[in-house]
Amino acid sequence: MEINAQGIYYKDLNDIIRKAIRNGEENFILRNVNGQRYIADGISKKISMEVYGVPGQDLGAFMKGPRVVVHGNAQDGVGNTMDVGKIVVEGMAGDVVGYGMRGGRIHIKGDAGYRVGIHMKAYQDKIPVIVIGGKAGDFLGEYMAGGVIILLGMFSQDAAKPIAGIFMGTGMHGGVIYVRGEVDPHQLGFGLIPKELDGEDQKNLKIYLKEYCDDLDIDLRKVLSVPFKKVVPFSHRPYGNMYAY
Amino acid sequence: MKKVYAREDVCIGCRLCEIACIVEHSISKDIIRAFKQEEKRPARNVVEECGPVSFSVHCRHCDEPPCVQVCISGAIVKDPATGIVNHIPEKCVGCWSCVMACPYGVIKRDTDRGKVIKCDLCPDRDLPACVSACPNEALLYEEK
Amino acid sequence: MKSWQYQKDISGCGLSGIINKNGERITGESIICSIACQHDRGNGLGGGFAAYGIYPDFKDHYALHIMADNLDALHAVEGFLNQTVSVVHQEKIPTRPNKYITDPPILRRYFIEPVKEGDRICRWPGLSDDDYIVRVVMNVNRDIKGAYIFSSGKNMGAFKGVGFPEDIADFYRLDEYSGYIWTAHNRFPTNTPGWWGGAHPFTILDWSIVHNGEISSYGINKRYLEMFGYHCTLLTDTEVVAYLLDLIIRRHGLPVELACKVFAPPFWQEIDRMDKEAKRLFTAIRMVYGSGLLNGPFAILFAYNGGLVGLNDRVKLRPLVAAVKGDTVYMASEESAIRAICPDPEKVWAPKAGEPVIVTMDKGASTTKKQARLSPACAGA
Amino acid sequence: MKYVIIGNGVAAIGAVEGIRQTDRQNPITIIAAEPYATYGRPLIANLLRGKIHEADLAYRPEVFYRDNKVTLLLGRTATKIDVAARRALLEDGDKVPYDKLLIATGGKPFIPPIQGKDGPDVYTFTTLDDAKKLDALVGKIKQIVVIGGGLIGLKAAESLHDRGLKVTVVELADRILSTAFDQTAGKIIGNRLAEVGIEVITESSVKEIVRKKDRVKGIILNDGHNRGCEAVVIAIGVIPDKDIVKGTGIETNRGIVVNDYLETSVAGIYAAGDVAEALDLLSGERRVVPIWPNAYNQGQYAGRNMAGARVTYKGGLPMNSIEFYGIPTMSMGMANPADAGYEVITRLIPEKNVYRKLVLKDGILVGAMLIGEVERAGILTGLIRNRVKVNSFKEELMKDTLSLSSLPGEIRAEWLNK
Amino acid sequence: MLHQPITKNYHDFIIERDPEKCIQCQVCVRQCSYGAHIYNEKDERVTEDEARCVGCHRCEALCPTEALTIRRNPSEFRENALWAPQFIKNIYKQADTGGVLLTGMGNPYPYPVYWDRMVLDASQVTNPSIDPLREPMELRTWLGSKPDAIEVEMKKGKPNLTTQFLPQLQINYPILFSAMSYGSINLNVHVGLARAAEELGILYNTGEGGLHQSLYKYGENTIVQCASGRFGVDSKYLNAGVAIEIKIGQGAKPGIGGHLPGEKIGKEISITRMIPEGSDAISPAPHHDIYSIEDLRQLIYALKEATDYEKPVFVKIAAVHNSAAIASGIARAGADVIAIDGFRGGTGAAPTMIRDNVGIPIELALASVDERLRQEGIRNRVSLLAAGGIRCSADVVKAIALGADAVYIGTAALIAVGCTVCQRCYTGKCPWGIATNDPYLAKRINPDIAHRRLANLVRAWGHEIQEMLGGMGLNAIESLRGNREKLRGVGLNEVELNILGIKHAGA
Repeated sequence: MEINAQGIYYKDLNDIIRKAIRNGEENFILRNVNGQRYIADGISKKISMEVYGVPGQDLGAFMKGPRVVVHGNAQDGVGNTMDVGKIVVEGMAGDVVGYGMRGGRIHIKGDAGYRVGIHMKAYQDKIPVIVIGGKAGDFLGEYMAGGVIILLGMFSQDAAKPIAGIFMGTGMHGGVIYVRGEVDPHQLGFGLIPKELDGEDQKNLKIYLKEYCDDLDIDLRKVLSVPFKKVVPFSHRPYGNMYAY
Repeated sequence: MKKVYAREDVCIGCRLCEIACIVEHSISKDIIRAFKQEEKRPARNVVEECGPVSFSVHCRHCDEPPCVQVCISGAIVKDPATGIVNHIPEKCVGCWSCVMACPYGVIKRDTDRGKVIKCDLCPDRDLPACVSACPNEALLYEEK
Repeated sequence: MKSWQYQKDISGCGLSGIINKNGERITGESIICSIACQHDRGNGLGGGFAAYGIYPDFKDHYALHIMADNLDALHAVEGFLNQTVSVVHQEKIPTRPNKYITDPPILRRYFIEPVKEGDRICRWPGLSDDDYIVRVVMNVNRDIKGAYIFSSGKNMGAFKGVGFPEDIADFYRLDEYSGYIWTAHNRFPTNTPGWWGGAHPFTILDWSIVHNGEISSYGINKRYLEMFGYHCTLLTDTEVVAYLLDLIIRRHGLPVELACKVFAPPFWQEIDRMDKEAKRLFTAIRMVYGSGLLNGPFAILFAYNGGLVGLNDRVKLRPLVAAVKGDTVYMASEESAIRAICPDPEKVWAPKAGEPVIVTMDKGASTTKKQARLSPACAGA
Repeated sequence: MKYVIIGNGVAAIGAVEGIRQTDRQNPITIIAAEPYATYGRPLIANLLRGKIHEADLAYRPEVFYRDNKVTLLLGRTATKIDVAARRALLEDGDKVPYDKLLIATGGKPFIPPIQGKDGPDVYTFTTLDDAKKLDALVGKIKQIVVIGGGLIGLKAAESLHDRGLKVTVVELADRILSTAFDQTAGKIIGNRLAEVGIEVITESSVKEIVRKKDRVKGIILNDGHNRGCEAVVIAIGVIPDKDIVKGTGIETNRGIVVNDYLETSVAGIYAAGDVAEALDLLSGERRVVPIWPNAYNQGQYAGRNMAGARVTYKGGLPMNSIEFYGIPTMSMGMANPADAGYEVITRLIPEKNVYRKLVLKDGILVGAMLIGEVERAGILTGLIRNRVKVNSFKEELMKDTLSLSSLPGEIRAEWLNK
Repeated sequence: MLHQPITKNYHDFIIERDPEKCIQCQVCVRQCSYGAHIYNEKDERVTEDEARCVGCHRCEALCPTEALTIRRNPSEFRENALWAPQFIKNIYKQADTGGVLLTGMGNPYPYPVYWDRMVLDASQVTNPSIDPLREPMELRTWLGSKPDAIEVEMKKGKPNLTTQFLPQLQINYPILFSAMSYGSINLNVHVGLARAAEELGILYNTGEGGLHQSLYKYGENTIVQCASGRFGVDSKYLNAGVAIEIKIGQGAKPGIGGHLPGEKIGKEISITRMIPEGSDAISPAPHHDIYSIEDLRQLIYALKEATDYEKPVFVKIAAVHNSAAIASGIARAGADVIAIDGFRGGTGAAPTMIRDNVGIPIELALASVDERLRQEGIRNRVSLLAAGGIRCSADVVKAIALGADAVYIGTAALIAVGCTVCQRCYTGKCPWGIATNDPYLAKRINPDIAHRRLANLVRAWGHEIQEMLGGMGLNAIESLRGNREKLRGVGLNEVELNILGIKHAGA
């Protein structure tokens, strides 16, 4: 189903989509999207959606199944608390991507904003993964409790900028952040240090990146041509000693 | 090896180290039972007080322990692995040679039993009882 | 009321701003379209605009926009103005009826010059023109009940009220104005509804400010400004930003980029890593202007005749997106608000926390160019 | 590298422990004339007295020899050393090759030429076998005479008395324990022994052991007095048992002369214990001081040197601790100064059997004797050993509350931080 | 003697000893410096003389079997709203001795504690609270006189600062250890304070007793005090720290000098104070070179001259009725920092009547001083320290919101190292080893433990301050300073609200 979203208020647009899904529609193409919020929000079916334009806030929030491809930039709150499914952004993404994400994949080709992957967490067999092809802002993976963030720094529009902002992984108590190339330790949150990858890391990284490269038509070999560093929590209870009982 | 070192400058002369030692080496390991129901044994350290000066003396577990050298019954042996100078009461005949030899005067006569008594660094504990009992960290258990 | 009893109002919002560095004037339709695209960031309790280059005929006079609850208040203002300044021209601010805009106050504008020393009566001798006008504004706003000067710069004006911004624009007939800088604000206030003065932008002289977020440091920002003669009477936190701009840039002479560093200074850990000179400078800024730090989430756009500046708080708790196309620079809370009026920008980016986007007018740009550019079709609303 | 030790006393144990500090691998052979693993030799008195059993005598646990890779040749006597071939020759003709050899044969009882000494019913008291023989007498005889009021003699007397025999001790000197004690001390202990019923005759010697049908019936003292008895224990003292070095060229004097590393005049051969004439700490001379701690210490230093460590033996300090019927006694160092060039301080409380004596030379403590009160006596030993100047606080040392707090702060700090 | 003096009958505490638990170990006997526990050799039993008990709880704390409980003596006078027991007991004491009543620590009377009448704000929805565990939360504070504005010139396209600053002190927490002299407390406590200050990146204050030789190495974290007695003050001392504090007054005893009796002037104190052993150390009530505000300026600049203008000069005053005007004068006299000490501030010794009746609460003094300095537009010219009865991190936050740059803690610091506020510091027999120089008692303070506990305390408060700041949506302490919006009064009347410059809760 193809929808021209131009001038359609977000609520009306999402109504159309929900109705179509109820009627068995599984494939959507949305054209001329500009700022409509909550696209694919809370949808629990394995639908496919192609978005042309700039979707608004909370794209794919709480979603549990769909595959959404954005042919352009996305705004803030992509994949908020999402559970299952995939969001591919061919351009840049805004702040707070994948907040509290419990599963699924978010693949961003370009830069991402602040607090990406904040408090994402793995649960049971679900391992959320965010791959950022460009650079990230401050607080990447802040109080991350599980899952994987991969930061490539390759497709940024700002060559001069460091690969990530400051306070990366602050309060992290689970999960792992892989960074292509080097991380300056001063960018990391308290108690964290960049570490070398082990065999298991290499294996998983390759699996995640293969899928990412396939989605975005990127040469995997080129991505893997530079060694990665990882950031993992120094403790599962990094603040355990802070309290007086 | 780790030994108990006493800090004279902050020893407050409370003698809780002695009490802890007695409790630790009692049968019940319960302070009130140890003092009220069991036969009282001396502590294995010596707290000395002289005016404002006070400090606790503990077996140094010497490298060349005079007590081991003089012991006629083989009741005092230095464990080559741990460095601890151990006393085996069953073998002690109460000749007091070790009392005579110990330059720290820290081997005591338990005259009721006719045997000596000495510090064993509390084999059942990570930290000797005296050290953990000291309220002012005047006893340090460390390698120097 | 004791000065400390003034209470700030708090609000979350959407912003948009446009500047043409070359001075080409843009009609109001563009900014209206852009802010309307962010309709859902507001709640209909406040909308407002600032426009620069709109009064070419009176460009050397201070344009006072005044709202008054009643004629008594208006007369009191006029009486005060007659005693303190000379009014060159005055008129109603043109409006058109809009069904969503109810209960507007009396709206007037006055083009004035301060009374120079040696002229008739000079209320406060020794002050510069700008300081003199600040004094006039502060006195009216503090002392005359029911009246409020909400714009006081030259060749610019603020237009604001209770309603969604697109309705406010319609009410003020902003489609009929054209300016080389526009800012707009869609407001979501939470505790003082229906107060026209509380809408953004806030202005003093030609400083105008629109703000998304909350200034948690308001209490000290206000007390700090009071030491320098500013009175924060408008029941909103954003007001302090306008006055801080006036104090720090105009009166203390700090460059705009350093003023931004007062509002969103680097963290000590960043300062500690700077070279010696920079460290000295930023330490000094934090020591001296600590009370001017804007703490809490904010994205602000502030404009003056010379440019437009966008700035985030130092941990980027509110969004801001910028884009460029040719001589025109756009800034908004959401990218879609830019794309709504500029679908194919040359560059789109999200500024870093605490790093201002400063766009100044090109040298030699004429701000009186008459040609108005057409706005593209508005896609969002 | 093969280590061989002749003798299985405390010096031998010291040597094994010394060797094993450095060398944990190479084999050690001990040639022991006695058929027993090393036992606490002084404990034979306790055994005889009935306070302990034979099993309690072991000086080291059973596993000691195995754990230390020691081959123990029990009941085998070495008779000769073939220096050139580097081997010890055994009585049974076996040859034990060595690279390093320790002679730790100890001492043997000195038997003076008393008439009637040869024959049955005359005993010595230095070995477990001696003790066993005496033990066998208990119940069979009623009276016994001990010749010699030294340590061994008195311990034998005490043990036999406790087992129900009537005991008479005959001592040549004017007091018992004449080497360690002075008259005051001797008197206190003498009185105590008399109190329990042991007869002590001083300033006297046995002229003859009277026999009838070869069996002992009594003794006659040199003043003509006599005592009836059924057995005699001769406990005059021990002399170094150095027979084995005959013909080796190893230098001997009273004992086998050793250098600061306990090595004899023949390289690779060491001597330690009661057989050796080693450094005496206080006098700085070499002499035989046949006491237990010296034997252990010398053995240990010899062992360390044998294994390649180059450690200097700092010298032994004479000391003895014995308790007589509830009165503990100790003497350390030069408790009985030879001449008047010493400062002597004493304190006597006769009614409590308490006596304390300090001997100073140039302000340095060189000897001490403690009767009755012995708590923390080791502090004095330490002061003697470390040659501490004690003039300024000697009064403190005289108190029964002897403590380290009597010591000046600096000395104490160093003392305690070891 | 069958008869007991009435003072003995009406003693303050009773000592309960559980015979089931007491093992006669005599730890209590050895620990009680007042002799309240007695070992009876004949009976081999520990007994007590309760009249001697000061309620310090040392014995209770050290008793290995928890056999001891110290309780308030329930023996009560007939109820009388006017003649409360302490008045009666005080009269007994004075009738016995004819002396001035002496006491220690701060004012214990139930005057309103305004900290407890003010509540703090927190963010909900309209702005996010900030998580201080993970996001930056800056407490760094600079003390010193600041200009109103800075000047920059552009050099090679980069702004360059041209303004010259007066000396500034960087502190990592808005908490300093207040002046407590060597003499009033012992060297072990000073060592603990100095080391903790060093570790924390804050400052401690020597008090007026000079600076012990062994503490010169902590100069980077030391404020040296210059009080009326000028003990131990020479040019080396003045240059030893990073700041100099002129003590005009102390919250616990405004208008009163100090007196360390000669028997407490032992060798080390004598050397440190630069006075003979055994002679009284008397601090006059006023500085006799300061009889007026212009004299204060004279001393401030004398000190600045002596230290080459490198050290900020603090002036500490007791909070009194006219503090606001006095503070304005002090600011204009050239002080870099003004410390105001409220009447709940502690002391080693003070006449009871003074401590309990002279001075005003710090909250009111602080609010009025900050407001006055702002009204006069000179708030930037000085930093403000609040002192006197700061008990917890919330008090610190409230003080800063009222306008303080930082606070001084004294009593809280001593409590951290063991003080139980028994108020008998003046006896020199402090059983906790704090307010005493008796070598037997002083070693009860292990400087290592004192250091650790003090550092822990300030760090813990730091965390809590960060939590509260974060809750208010602030991530830098300067946004709290003077931010009275963050405070609301509870149960305060209009006058009090006015002085504090805050609204009532709910408004």
